Amino acid sequence: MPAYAVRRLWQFFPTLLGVVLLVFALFNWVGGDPAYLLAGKISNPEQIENIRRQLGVDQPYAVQLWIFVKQIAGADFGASWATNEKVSEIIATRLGPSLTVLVPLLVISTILAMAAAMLVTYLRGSLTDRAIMIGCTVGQSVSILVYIIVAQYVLAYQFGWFPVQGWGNNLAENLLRYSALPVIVGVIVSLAPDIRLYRSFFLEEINQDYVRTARSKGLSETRVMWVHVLRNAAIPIVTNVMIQLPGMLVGAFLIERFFSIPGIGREVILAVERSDFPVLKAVTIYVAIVTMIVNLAADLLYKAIDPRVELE
Amino acid sequence: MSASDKTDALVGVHDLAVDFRVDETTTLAAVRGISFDIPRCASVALVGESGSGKSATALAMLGLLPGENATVRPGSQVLYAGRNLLEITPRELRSLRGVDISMVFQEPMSSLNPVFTVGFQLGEVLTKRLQFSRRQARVRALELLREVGIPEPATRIGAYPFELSGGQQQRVMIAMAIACEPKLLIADEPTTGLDATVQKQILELIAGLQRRRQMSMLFITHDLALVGEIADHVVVMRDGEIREQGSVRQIFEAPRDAYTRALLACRPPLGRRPRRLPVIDDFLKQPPVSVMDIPERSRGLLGNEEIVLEVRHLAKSFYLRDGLFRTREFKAVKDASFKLAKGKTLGLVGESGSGKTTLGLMLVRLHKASGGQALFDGRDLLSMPPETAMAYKRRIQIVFQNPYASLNPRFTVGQILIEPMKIHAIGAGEADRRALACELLEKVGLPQASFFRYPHEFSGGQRQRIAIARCLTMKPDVLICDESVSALDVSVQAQLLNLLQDLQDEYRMSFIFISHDLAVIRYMADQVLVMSAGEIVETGDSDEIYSNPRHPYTRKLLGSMPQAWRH
Amino acid sequence: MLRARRFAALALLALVLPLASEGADLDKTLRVTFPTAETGFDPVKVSDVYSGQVIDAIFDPLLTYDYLARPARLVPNVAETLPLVADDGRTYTLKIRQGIYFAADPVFKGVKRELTAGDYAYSIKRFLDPRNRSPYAFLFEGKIVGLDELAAQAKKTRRFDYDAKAAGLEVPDRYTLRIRLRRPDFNFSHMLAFPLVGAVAREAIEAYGDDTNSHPVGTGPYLLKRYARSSKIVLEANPDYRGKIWDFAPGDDPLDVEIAARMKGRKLPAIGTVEISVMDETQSRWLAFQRAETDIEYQLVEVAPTFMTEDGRLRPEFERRGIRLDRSVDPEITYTFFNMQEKIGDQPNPLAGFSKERIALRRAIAMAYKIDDQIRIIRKGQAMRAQFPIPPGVAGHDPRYRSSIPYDPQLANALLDKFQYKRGPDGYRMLPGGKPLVIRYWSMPTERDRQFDELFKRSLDSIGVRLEIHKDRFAELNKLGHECRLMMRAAAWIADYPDGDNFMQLLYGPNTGQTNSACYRSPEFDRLYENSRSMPDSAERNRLYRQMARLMEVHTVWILADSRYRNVLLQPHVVGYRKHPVLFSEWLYIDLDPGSRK
Amino acid sequence: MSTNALALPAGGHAGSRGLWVLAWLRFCRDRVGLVSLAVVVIYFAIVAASRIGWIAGDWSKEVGVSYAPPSVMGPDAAPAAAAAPDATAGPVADDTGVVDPLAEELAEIRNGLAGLSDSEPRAATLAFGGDKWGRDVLQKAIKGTETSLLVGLAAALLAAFLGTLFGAQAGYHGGWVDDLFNWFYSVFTSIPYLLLILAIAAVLNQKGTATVILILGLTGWTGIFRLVRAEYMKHKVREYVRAADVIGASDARRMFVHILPNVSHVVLVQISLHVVLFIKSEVVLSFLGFGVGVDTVSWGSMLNEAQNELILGKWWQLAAATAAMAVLVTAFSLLTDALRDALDPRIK
Repeated sequence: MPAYAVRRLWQFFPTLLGVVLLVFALFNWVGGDPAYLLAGKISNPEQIENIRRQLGVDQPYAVQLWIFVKQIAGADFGASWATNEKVSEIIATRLGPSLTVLVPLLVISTILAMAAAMLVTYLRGSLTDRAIMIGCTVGQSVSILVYIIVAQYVLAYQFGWFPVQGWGNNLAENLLRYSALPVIVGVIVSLAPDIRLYRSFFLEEINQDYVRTARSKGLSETRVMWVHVLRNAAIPIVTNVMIQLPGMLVGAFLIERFFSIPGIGREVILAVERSDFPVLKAVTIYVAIVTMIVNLAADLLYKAIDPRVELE
Repeated sequence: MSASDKTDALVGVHDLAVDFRVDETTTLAAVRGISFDIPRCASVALVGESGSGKSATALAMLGLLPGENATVRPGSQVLYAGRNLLEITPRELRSLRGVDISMVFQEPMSSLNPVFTVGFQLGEVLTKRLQFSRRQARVRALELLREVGIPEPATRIGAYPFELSGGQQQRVMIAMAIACEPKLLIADEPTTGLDATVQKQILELIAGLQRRRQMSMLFITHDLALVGEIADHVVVMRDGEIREQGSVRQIFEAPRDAYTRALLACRPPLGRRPRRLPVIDDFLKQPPVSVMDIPERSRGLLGNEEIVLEVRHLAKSFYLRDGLFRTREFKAVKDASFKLAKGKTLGLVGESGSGKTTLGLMLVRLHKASGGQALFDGRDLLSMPPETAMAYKRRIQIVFQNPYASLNPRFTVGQILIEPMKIHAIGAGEADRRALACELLEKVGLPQASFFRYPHEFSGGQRQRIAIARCLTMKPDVLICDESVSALDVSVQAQLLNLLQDLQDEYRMSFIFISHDLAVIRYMADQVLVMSAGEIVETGDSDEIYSNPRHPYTRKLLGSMPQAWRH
Repeated sequence: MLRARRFAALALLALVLPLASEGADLDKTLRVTFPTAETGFDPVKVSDVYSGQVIDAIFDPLLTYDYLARPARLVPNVAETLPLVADDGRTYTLKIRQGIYFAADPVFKGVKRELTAGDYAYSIKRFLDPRNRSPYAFLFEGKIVGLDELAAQAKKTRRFDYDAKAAGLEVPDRYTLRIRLRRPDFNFSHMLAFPLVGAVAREAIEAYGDDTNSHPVGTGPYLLKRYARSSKIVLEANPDYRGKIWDFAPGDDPLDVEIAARMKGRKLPAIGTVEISVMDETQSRWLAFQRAETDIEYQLVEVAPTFMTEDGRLRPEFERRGIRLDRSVDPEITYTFFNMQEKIGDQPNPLAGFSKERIALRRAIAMAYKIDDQIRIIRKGQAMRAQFPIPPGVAGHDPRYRSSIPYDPQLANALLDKFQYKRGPDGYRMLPGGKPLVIRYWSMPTERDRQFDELFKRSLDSIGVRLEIHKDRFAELNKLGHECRLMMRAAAWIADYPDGDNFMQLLYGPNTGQTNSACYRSPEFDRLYENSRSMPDSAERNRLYRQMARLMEVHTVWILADSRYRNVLLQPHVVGYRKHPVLFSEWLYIDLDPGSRK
Repeated sequence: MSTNALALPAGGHAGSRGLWVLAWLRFCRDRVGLVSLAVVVIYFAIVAASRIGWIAGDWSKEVGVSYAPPSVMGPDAAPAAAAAPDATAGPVADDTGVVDPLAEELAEIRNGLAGLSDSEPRAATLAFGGDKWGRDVLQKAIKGTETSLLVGLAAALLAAFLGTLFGAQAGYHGGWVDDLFNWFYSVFTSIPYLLLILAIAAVLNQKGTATVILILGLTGWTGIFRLVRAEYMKHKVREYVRAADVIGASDARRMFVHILPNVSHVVLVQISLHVVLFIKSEVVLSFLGFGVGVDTVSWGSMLNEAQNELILGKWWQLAAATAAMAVLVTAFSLLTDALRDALDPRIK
């Protein structure tokens, strides 16, 4: 097992190199010239030149790439061009709010989806199975934008069950009051696809021979489902959940913008609007590294759960 | 023992009928109303070819038929201890399963839950069904594992199923089945996927257990040879009906039903080698022909035949990654040398893992040889550059084992046959090629209309015929048959072997016949190579090897052949 | 002077005695919002108006504006009197009041730091330090004697020498500052009233180095209590603030009179805590205000019809809830400029030049522009049509002036026909020579700009002129604008200081490549502008401004569009609020009456 | 001397029934599948009609007053007046002494025109209401259907093409080819999907439908790549491919003539899956300002405009776009399920 982990880590670096090159190409080479963004209303060419020198964008590309690589190595991405706040600080402070919403969202939607998927598998072929599946499809077909707008307008404003938006300064308040509605909207949106996916995992297992063996041993149907089938289906489910996490960090930007949650997603959109490349580059690199680590962890977890997988 | 009265039979099956729903409109009657009894502490063999309904019968008895698309017709009865198992509540049926009646299945490799240890799955039966404490269950489990012949049970109990061999997994299944001292053990083709030697040990184990524990047993198989050693009573089934049932002696010595006789005859007999194997139809038409009066065919080499292919020191080793950088070398074929005479058949026999298939695949360049030469027309086939190899490719072909995977499902039979012609520019134009293809279909015994059909519309036997036709389009000098008949029913096997023999006689093709089935090898091969762990341990004329084998491994192999019935 | 220890006002401990400066009641919390995140609070590093609001509350410029006087009138702030302007507008001398201290900060190590004239000299120098790359460097660039030389020196040595003396920035004694200008400039006092020109303490700037954006230390009414970047900013009354009394003379507007009556004599700042939360989406801000989660809200253009009537009054259902409206016109103009240069990049510019048919084309486009749709639909009726390049509330504005370019698509079509802009087979007009006519219009990929794109497309379609829309990011558009490579683009300009010159310089020839985005070089116009520049605000200068405006219309350099109304909604308990045309924020001058809170 | 011909399987009739035909027969028995297929076909018909211009051709014409409510709700209380030409047509007296070069031409034209106004009357209400410019929301929804569906389809085909091509090469050849594509895949999937879209959109800054298709297609191929690669690895070792090798078929022939038909059903299911995914991504892209150009309309641009209209009480544009999209996406998803069940009925 350690041999596998070492080899996978060893594959880490070419991927990281690939990401760095792609990001550098996108932003430094094609991204255009930020100097005019910071030049303000009235600025003469000489001032523009000064800004370009300060930002280092007037250096030849090779030098800029070298600076970028050093930044990654030292995990110090300099300062944001717009607010010259330390980029590493930006990411550190925004990670908390993002996770405060994402972790409960992932946990709740996974548990609900697994329960629903097992129910549907147990009743497969019945009317309820059909109804739930069609319900999920319809649920999935409405854009997340509509869910957010309507949820905020109806649940927060008209019924007043939740604050319209906002973010407190202590975890308890944030978790219970402010991220309640965002989590609900997030769960509604992610429930449908998860149920369909987990249902296919369960169906895959229910037709295996060992289920027939378990039944031939006279075990009750519930034990067959909860012990034998669930244990096997849990493997793809767990790895699937883990793989979703990094993507969600940025993906939840719509929820963060509408509910004013100072998370990573919202910061990314702000950086795009302000063409704040250091922040965009840093977030991309950090999230890429997190994704790679999570993928490796998912693989190792897969091995831990499923003895069959011979990590050659 | 005719249909005895209801009282002393352990289980009485009366008018059992099972229908399978293929799709909304059509259903298939798998079992068409059969009745037989399973007496106490006696073993009954349920014999039939694939599609005869034998497995469906067993699954119906325990209510394990797949729920959605299988229905038991009303009026069917499975009487056990005065109750009809088909009508009792699911809870009551569940209480019987595993305790009164338990079952062992055909596919050992997939019948155990891959993510739980052997100990857990074995212990589960004891704790859940007999309310053993965890500690008692563990002790009992160790005893059971020792009883079914698992080496060092203490270490093996914590192992996962994939860490055991097929035979060992089947032993665990048996241990689980007998854990609660069942009255009836149903064994659904328990040894089919296993090697002959392992098969023999499992059969002896089951027979021993049945005698010692005074259990009754329902043994389901398609191989009549096994029945002779294990069953007291035999029930022969075909297309969902019972053709004949009786004591094992009566069935083997005085079979009344024509189909039973045909089944007995299709297996290549040990004593004789008839010119052509009798097929089912020979028995069904009147008057039934007796196997004895078919003239014999002589095998063996005279020593002066023209050599088509000479293989010298052929070797193949695979490199498996072991740890970070070390790689382990696994020698699949160590040092194989042999000569193949024109128009003759070279038999290659050995257990799985002996390297016989790898050897065959190397000759058609599907595996790159690690060493040695294969001289064909004076040129070394293996070291030839691809372009020149093209010309030689058409002269040496192969027929694979699995009929369902060797034909491209998306091609019509016509396209399958024309493809090689296109590649090697055989035949002038489209029409010419079609004619050639139809002629070949005739040759292998398929109607011309098959040209437009798709592989999924044919049976296993017919698909192998198409595969053979595909090889014939290129008129090969050498045809390698890699277990080509192993996956077929005995009756279909006979037809294929006759076809191959006819083709050899007509085209003077040389065969390399690879199989683990000693009876088939004995029938087909002129010369036999016995392989074990990558080495050729013995070569010689087929008759001579079977009569007095020299190498101990050959002797052990021959010993494990099931003796159908000694008169 | 007893050192007032500051107690953090824990909401739970009701009995805490607020020993803060007598005026501020820490329990009064004003909750406001920003529609987009702030950038920082270092006066020289910031250009967005939202960061400016916080800087306005933390720092003290030398002068400021009277809260109620319209148009805006300068009054002394930290200076004892308005500056003594000598030798024809070239020398400005000010005396600073004594006893004004910076807010307590660990940098001063417990010692009270008094504000001196040197602080202002240092603060002004910082604008030209290349390391700060200050967006507002233009306020002082090329104006103060000796300062530009210091800046050039700093560029070479990569370090600005703050100890070096600039001839134009004299500190004769601890509390006197004398500024010498290179050219006469009567508007320079406005520079000293600009909120970003507040005094900073050198020790604090040098101590916080790169992080000055999040550690502002000023002498103003508030200090930064808590700061969660781009999310929440909490300001608290500065205990060391010198304190102010509300006594402004109301004009004849009844609203002003009522405000003066209620607020006269109150100690300022009256509000103890200002809580600013950043909310990106309009719906979030509007719903938060309706549920009284925020006290003041003015960035609600898209949803204006829900609380405004057609004729600009608050809808009755909101008045019943005690919500009040403060409506004023922003000192800004929005316009669309035509590129006047013969060539854009290497391609000929169909809109350029002063020949009759080129002016006719520009005039036709100007007449076809659906200005009413812009006001009624995009601005939701919350804007006033701009007739004159200088908006109301700014010195030099002429309320009676009417633009000579009407909205008349029919007349525009006839004009184009007259000048041989014939229609091609697809209904779109061609250049007189028969070559295709394509007007390229540039805008940003935002939802707001998309509405303008649609409006322009429909306007030009009505006279058969083919419009091609190009999208690009804000930075790129600025760059292309500076290089005169944008053929046509919508722009806006808000007063930096309330004087007409700040607007007329947009058309001044030499400003091409900077603010003159139309790249309009008309010798006649430039001559008029240079004369006006050396005059203080007077009737004579206004006549020059009218001539310049008419000249611009005749050459049709711009399509002058509108000035937006600023509708500020106030919760019932907010008192004394009156939007000021130039001041960034009004938090210092208002109060919360708990009694009338719903 | 051939052995006797064996009887053909029961029910063998003249026309041969390939796997695709069999799949179609299985599909026809799935009622939900048929209904969703019908809905999708109707949508494609609408798209074709609107493409040719039969319907929703003049969606951009302003037919109603601004925010005209749906007819069922009756006209607005005070419909806003349409823009009329300025009353102050005519030269303006001033003391600036500046002469207008076009003075005579304008005077000439002015007395020629009777000053008639030509804007047609605007409807107070429309079938399903109007947007802020008074354009018919129903026609916009139809035109939006055309754009969104075409964007979804084109991007899905592009992604499928790339995914299949890369997947085939990687899965079939293995070795360093596989490693190269896997490296390319891991680089693309390490960057979160949204950030990738934003980065590419931010740099490919000329807008328009083609850009949206490019952005979605260039980032969406990874999902299909992974599946096709797995299928190719599975099929490469199947006996029918080995048989093809033995009879001398070249690598390319084996890859695209032999294996591809057996993998095509996976690609087909993936394409319909990605059409749905890209239709929803287009909405997000429009929200970020990288949607379709101004002269076209898509569900994304409609939803974006409608974003703030809900507060104004103008709910119909939001409802129209959401409904149209919901019906199509649901139908497409159910169709995908039915297709998958029909094509490989393993997990019934």
